[in-house]
Amino acid sequence: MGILEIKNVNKRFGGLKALTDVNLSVAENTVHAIIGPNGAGKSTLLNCLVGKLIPDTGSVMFDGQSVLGRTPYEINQMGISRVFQTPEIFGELTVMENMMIPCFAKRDGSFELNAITSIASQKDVREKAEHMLESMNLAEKRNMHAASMSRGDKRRLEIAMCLAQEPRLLLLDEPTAGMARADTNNTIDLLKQIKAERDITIAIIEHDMHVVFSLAERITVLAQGTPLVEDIPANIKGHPKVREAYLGETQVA
Amino acid sequence: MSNKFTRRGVLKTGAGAGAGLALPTIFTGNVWAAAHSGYTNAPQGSSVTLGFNVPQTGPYADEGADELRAFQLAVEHLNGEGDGGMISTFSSKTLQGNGIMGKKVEFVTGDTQTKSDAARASAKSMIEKDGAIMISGGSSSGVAVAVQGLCQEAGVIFMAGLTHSNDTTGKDKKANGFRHFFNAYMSGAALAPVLEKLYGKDRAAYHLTADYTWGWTQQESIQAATEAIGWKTINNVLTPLAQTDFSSYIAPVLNSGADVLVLNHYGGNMVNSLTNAVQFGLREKQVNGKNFEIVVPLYSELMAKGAGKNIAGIVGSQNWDWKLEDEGTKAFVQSFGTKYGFPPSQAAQTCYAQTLLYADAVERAKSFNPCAVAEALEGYEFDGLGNGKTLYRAEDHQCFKDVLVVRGAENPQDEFHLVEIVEVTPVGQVTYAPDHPMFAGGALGSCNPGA
Amino acid sequence: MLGLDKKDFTLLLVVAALVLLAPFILNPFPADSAMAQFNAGYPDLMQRFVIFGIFAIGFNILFGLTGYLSFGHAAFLGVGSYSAVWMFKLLSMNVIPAIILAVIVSGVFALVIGFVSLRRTGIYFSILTLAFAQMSFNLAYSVLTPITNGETGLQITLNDPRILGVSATAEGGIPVTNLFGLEMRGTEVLNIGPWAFQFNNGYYLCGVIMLIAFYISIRIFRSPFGLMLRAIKANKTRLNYTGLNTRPYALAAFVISGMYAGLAGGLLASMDPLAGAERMQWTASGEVVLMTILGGAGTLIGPVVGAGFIKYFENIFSKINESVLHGWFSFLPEGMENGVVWVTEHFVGPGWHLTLGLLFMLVVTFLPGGLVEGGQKLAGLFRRKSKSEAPDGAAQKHPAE
Amino acid sequence: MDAIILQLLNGLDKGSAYALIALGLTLIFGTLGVVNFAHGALFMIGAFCAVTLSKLFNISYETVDPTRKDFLGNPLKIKEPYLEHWFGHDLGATLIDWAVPLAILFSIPIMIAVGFIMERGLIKHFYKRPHADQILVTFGLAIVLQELIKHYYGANPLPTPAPAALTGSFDFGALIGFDPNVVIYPYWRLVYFAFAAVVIGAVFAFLQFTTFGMVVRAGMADRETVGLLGINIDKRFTIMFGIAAAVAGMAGVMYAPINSPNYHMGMDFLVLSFVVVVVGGMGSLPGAVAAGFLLGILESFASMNEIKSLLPGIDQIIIYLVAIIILLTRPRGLMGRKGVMEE
Repeated sequence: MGILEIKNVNKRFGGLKALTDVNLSVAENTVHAIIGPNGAGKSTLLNCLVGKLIPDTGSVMFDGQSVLGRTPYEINQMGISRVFQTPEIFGELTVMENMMIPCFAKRDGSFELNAITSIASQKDVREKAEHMLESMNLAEKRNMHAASMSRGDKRRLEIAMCLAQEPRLLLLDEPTAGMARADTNNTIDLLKQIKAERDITIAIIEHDMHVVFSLAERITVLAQGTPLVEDIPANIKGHPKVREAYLGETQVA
Repeated sequence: MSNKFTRRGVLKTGAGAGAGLALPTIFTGNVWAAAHSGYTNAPQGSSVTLGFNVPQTGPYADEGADELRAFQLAVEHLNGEGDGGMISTFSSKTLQGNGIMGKKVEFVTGDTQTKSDAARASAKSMIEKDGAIMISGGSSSGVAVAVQGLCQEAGVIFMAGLTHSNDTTGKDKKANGFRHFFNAYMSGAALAPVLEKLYGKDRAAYHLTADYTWGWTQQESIQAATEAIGWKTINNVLTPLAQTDFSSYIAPVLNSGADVLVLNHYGGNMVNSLTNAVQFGLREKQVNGKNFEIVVPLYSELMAKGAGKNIAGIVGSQNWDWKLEDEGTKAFVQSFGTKYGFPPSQAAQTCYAQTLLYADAVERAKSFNPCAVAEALEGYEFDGLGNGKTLYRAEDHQCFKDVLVVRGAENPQDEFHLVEIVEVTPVGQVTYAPDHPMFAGGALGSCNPGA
Repeated sequence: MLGLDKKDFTLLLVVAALVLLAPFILNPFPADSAMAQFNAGYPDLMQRFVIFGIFAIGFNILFGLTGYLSFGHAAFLGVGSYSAVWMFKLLSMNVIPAIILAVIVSGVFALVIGFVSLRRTGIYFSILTLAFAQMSFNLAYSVLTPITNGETGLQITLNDPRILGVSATAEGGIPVTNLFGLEMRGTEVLNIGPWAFQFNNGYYLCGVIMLIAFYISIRIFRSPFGLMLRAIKANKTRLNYTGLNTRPYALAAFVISGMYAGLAGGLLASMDPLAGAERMQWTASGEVVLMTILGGAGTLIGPVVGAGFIKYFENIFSKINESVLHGWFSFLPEGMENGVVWVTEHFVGPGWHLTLGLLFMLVVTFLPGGLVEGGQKLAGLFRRKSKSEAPDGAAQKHPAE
Repeated sequence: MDAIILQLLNGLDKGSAYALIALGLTLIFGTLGVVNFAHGALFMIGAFCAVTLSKLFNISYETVDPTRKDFLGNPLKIKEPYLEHWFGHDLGATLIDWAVPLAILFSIPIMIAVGFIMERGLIKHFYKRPHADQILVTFGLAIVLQELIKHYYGANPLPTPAPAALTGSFDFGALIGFDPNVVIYPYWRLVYFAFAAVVIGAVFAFLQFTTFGMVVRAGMADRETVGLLGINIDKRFTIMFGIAAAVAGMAGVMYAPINSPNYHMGMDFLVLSFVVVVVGGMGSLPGAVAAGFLLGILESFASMNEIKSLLPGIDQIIIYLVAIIILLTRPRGLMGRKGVMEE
């Protein structure tokens, strides 16, 4: 029984079948990659997991509880954090402020009208945020506006913000898209380090095979909205079905 | 909070105080009162300041501009400049062209924006900052009642400009406030006999009424007056003030069995509702075997201009018209027309008359003290200001004088002859008892000198 | 100090000094000089400066921090005014209960409207608030006249059934608003040479309340709650994926700013016990939007500056008439005098709207971010010139300052 | 039944005015992403184009008639328009009479020019600025424009009648079997409705069937992509602004005989047109038109006595009430696209 169980999920947009009978199980404390050509339904699947979309049929269970019908923030409270393809950070705020927001947020997401105490006086929150920034090598940039950072830094900040919530499942949506090779390698190292340091399940959607094969413990190949193969990386590499699906799309590294 | 003058100001003040130019003096008391004179804003030195509070922005800006012209003219005449206008025809001969009690008349102006809030702010600044001892002007009853209340509190005299609601001298009357303009009740009383003569006793009226206090009192008055001559009232429909297109209110009129449409609207509302009614061809229709007629109880020259040809043949009432033949009117029209190139509106006349009446009352009371001035105005009878013999009734501070019934001209010789006078209704017909139910509910209170 | 960092505390001190010394600062010209026209140091206008300052500070907590643009905030101001006047009519002429009721009623009103309107974002939210406010205004002007006294505005009359206090004074006048006996209209006048400085009780009450309101707003800006609000403006999606429902935060900000508006409305009524319906019209809501943007949305002091700016124009420029202009320019030869007066006339008196419109355009075009940011840029420019070697300190902006 | 038909007619007519104004507004929203508070002012300038042309046609020379007196007792000056002098009395009078319809031709170049100047001179600097700044600058512009009009034309409404041939009313009821005089409708309002239908149809056809329109629609959907294709979308957007201004202006010209134009009529329509656009859904042209008609018709029905006696004051709030209900039940108005002006 995996921490994330996707059963018979179907989703259509008008006449277009985006997902057909998707069954997928992500085991706890593994790195699980979902790959597939453009339009295979990777992002649709991810959106179904986090409450942005609701599947037409099927079930999505996280740790034995259904996520369907819940809002994104409720699903996040269950322990699922998401990193977006284009980093979603608070661009107008400083890096430090960005980092403090998940540190302030209560695990149960409860509303808190903390309007009179000053941020400066919140020692433990600041320390936690500071610690997170340091571990991500962002400490010197703490007073920069987040929007003015490089894409790699933004990505690191976003991952740090997700980790600060100590999620049980981290969803990564093409975390290296549009990155230079050096940045990509840094991100791979970062994710490896994260995995080594804590008990966490990572589900990653990725285009870049280099990333996938560096990180994943299991890989699911999605094509035309349905899972084609699921196996360990070594078996995926030479799989004929995968080659077929990718033909002319991307070179398998 | 801060403006570009602040920093410079501190330096100047500091320099002035540091040099010890004069000993500081401190007066304590009400905002407006100088403790030693016994009343608010007692004129110091050789001049006296009046405050003219008129709409300068918004839909009534043209009316406000005309009021301001009249005020300026009145101030000139009081100060002995120009041809003297109605001072020479005024029955009281106290005004000598040497200002008021020998003090030169100065004035300040402000913008009411035709909003009660803004009007009060503007009047307050005249009283608090400029030391105005009398406030006049305005172009709506809401503003008049609001400013009248303020003047009562502050202890200055309010000489109302254009305000037609019964409430100004009815339930909202104040001891410090005076109205020269006629009111909704008088419109009804003056119109009814003329309507009977023109359209007969057997008529069915449909009312469209602006949905706010003035509209309601106007409708109530005209309904009472027309029902007294035997008319039936088919319906009274309230229309939102912000309405610009009245088609959906006018369309059902024809089929209602009514043969008269009464438009209890003013300003832009009236221009639009009348234009729409004429567009619908109401005036060419026959209902119950009679010509369909439209009545607009309160008329003004500016509205007539705005409605253009649509007003031809439509009956209404006015406080005054420049085509009257009395000496006061002639003198005023001559004076105003020579200076500005066109004849004055009724709003201008009422503001001019109010200024002269105030000045005269001060002269007669021999004091600027508002209580003395009020006493001089109460029960005062005068003539020569354009409306014939007039009484400022003591009980409610309302002027009683003849009222005009007018009609839109079919073929005006020029843009100044858009309306023609049908009848001058004598004052006796429009007089009512001070405790008339339409005016009941308020009290003048006692005069407040402010100190 | 007071839980503020040094910079904020200095700002608070400066504002406090400006408020307390306003009767001097706003009255720089001797009463008998031609420039006296520009003096703004009389009680009514000073009261308006601080009251509309409060209104704009509150609006800024919503708009400046969360980015939710409400086009209906005047409704809360109006509701506050009506509540206060009713309190004067029914309970007592003391301003304290009136102000408290104004804040509570407008808070409840804001809770209801905010709860519904915040179901949508962006322009849809703006139009929802606009619709609620316009409905309130239209009803207050017509159908609700028994409660609001419609066009004329709700006033105090001689026959109000006041429970604590008298309906009319011994002299037959209407009692005046007071703070435990201290009359709000009471003014001390200090004459120094040709200057007359007016110290008004009501102004100082409003001023002190404004300082408290300003202080609270600084605390909110610097609090975790304020950070959440700024996060809403910066990126709602990320906040959602951080497990937070943004609506309670936005609603709290909406209610707080509604209460600020109610406080402003209650104070307006306390200074001058009249509540006019047009206080609730969309143009009044638009005015506070303009004040905030003009001064600088999201900055602490900007909204107050914007409020002062607009109120100054409304009250000072509208009063400059032709004869005043002739007075100013009488030193010129007659032909030139008439020419100058003719040109100037278009921008003052009846033309004050034109000047205001032009200023809006100029400020927003050349000082993006409003007057405060413009001021900071100018100051930065000045500083750079004076010590060109020094590191550029002005560009390092304090967040949300 | 007759009352309902009557109000339906009224509603269609009001709706066509709302739809015309909202159409231009939503074009600017949709193409340029600009919140244009000066759009009402464009409508107002259009109406004043009609006033201006009628004034131009009435420019007169004066002859003195010593037998009659003016109000000061001086000899009366009789004015005769030059047009009547030049073209003979009949043709001249007809031209003057038809000033409003002719003003359509007069207004199109003026409005397009105004639109171009506005867009090139001011609005284009604000594309990348926050909506708040756009509101402030366009609101300032609206004030300036209306104050300029006030300065030259005064604050009072100016009567601008329709041609005599199109005044009076049409007995619509008799046509469909009611008694005469039951369902009558003014000719000019029928003209207005037809005119609105033509203009709306033309704008849609233009966007649907021309290459230019296609590019603009693509630009509305995704500006960046179209820009990447190497198409100069900015130039086309300028032209769209001109078209939007012309549509607003023509709506104003034709509206002049219905309500005498005054300088603040633009502000009166501003809030309403925003409500219409938002109820229709941001960035949706059919939505704006549908919402215009919907609100016009509902407003007309709300003013019926039968409904008013049931719900007093309903006509004061109906538009806002409907807006609230629609926005709460349909998140993006009737036909709004996702993500447009939601932040």
